[in-house]
Amino acid sequence: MMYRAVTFSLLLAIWLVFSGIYDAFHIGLGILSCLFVTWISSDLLFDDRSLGFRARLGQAWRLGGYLAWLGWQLVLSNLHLLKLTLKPGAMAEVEPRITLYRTALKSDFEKFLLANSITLTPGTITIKILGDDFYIHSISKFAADGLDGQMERRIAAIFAPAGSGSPSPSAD
Amino acid sequence: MIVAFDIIILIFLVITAVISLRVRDLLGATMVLSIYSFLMCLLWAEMGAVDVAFTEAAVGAGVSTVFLIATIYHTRRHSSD
Amino acid sequence: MILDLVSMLLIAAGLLFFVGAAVGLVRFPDFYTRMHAAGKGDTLSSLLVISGFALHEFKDFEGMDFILALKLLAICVFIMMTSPTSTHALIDAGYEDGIEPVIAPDAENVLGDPTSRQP
Amino acid sequence: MKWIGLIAVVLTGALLLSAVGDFPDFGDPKSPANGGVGDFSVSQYYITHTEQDTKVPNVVTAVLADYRGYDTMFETTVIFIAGIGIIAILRSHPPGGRRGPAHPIDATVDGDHQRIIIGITCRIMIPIIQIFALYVVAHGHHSPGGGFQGGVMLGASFILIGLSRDLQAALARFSERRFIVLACLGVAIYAGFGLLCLLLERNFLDYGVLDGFFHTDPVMARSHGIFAVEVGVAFTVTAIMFAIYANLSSKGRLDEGL
Repeated sequence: MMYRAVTFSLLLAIWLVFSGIYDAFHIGLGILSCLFVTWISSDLLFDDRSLGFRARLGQAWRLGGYLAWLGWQLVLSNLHLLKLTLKPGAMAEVEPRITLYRTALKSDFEKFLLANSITLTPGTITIKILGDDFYIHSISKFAADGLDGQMERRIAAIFAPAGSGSPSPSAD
Repeated sequence: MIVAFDIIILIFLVITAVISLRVRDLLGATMVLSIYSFLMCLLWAEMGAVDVAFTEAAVGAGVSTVFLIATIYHTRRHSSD
Repeated sequence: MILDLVSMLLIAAGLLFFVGAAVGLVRFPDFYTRMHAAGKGDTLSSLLVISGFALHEFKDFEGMDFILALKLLAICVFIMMTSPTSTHALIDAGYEDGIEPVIAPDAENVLGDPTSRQP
Repeated sequence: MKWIGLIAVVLTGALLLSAVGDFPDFGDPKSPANGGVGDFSVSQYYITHTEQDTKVPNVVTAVLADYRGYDTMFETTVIFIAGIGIIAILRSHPPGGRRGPAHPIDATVDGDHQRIIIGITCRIMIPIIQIFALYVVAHGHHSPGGGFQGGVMLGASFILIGLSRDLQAALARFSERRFIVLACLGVAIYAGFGLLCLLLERNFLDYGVLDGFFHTDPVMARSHGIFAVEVGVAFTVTAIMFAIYANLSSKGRLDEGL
């Protein structure tokens, strides 16, 4: 029930941002639409529902910080790519390879975040995930060396429960 | 309304139309057709017909591509001519 | 005035990254490396151009300007989410289709031959 | 045979190209569409009178659903008939048993990446796509959009469920019974509002007479009438888009999809 309410309010916030017309008629339509979408697909937005609201809020806050860091990594990624493409002679640095990266992250959402972050950061794209193994295509040796555990530690820190020390496997 | 922009889009429209007719691989032809739809959407948006452009983006470039791929998936992928 | 300048700078930087992506798409040796150019060049340059637009519209600090900026921010978030996914989907589809990757001489392909399918 | 086709294409193309020369210039104020024949012009009337006639800022929506409402009603009907035709041609039951079980993605062959990366992205995007589609339907008065575009996007969100998981997951939300009922309901809403006007002794689809029904003045009643009709269009288009996908992707068996 709590998750339904959270879904509803998130959708209503999106509606209010999109709408821009704040009279009773349109906001009423918005509430109706949000109720409809909550009814038809509320199970899609959040998968795991064991966590409380307060823990979720903390996760969302840390996720925002992580996204800011990721944005900076994205800039670095593109600078690296720009150097490879436009600098004369830099084509020799293009040494594509496929590497294996083993993760300790457990839940699907953490793996999803890690895979997409790898795809966004310098010169690496996730090709496949088989269990805990990520198969990653890197464009150069520099890019492949960038895959140390730093990103994984940051993601694990997002979903670590505040009280206990052990990383939570059930976060989503 | 920028004439140079119009002309570029129209040239690409003709190119994509011819390619989508000539390609033997029907999946490739579908993708080129979706590019054609998207260019059409750009042209309409640029001429000021935003409603029509919106429809073209949703129907032409989005859903009809899915329908064509679903059809090709259950039939042959290569055309005979 | 300053906002205009910053927005112009952002859009110019975005276009520069677009150029990098386009050149990389032509110059890189195989399908997989080209996906690097296409997938990443697109993301950051779209983000930069869109944030440039947002700043450009953000002239006289009215309520509607905030709404417009929020809408553009929403587009940025959607691009951040969907772009890596589509890059991954394309590169995985290419691998499943059996496209041979170019591998540097000092490295080995841990995933194995794409035509044999099973690593 | 190919040569006959080529001759036909070249002849038609030459005719069309020769007709292009007779077109008025782009934006010509004296062309029949803009200046009208004599001193009466339809487009001038639409541009100057839409706001006071219907209180709808978007002229395109007013023309589509009010001034030319008859045309749009049959467009909706054409979509409805197309969908029903596809269902009638393709729909079949598998021999022995109504419906096979859903096939889960084989993780040992394909890996977990489809479930994790594509599945989670689609899961997060689908409610947002749905709310955006409903926004497009509801704001057809003020911004580009309306029943057709919003309906297509709402249908596409269900198609996305069918693509990212399997068809059964989509059918669990939007079953066959539901989409056929919804498609009929959409056309019925459109035609029903037209008939309601007819019952109140005015012309078909003349929404101004519905002021008592909506509890507003006749001008706002036209605005609300346009909205109601757009909702009907959205229902039909949503249902038909998903119906076409479901039947095409499973050869009409509605079992596993692509």
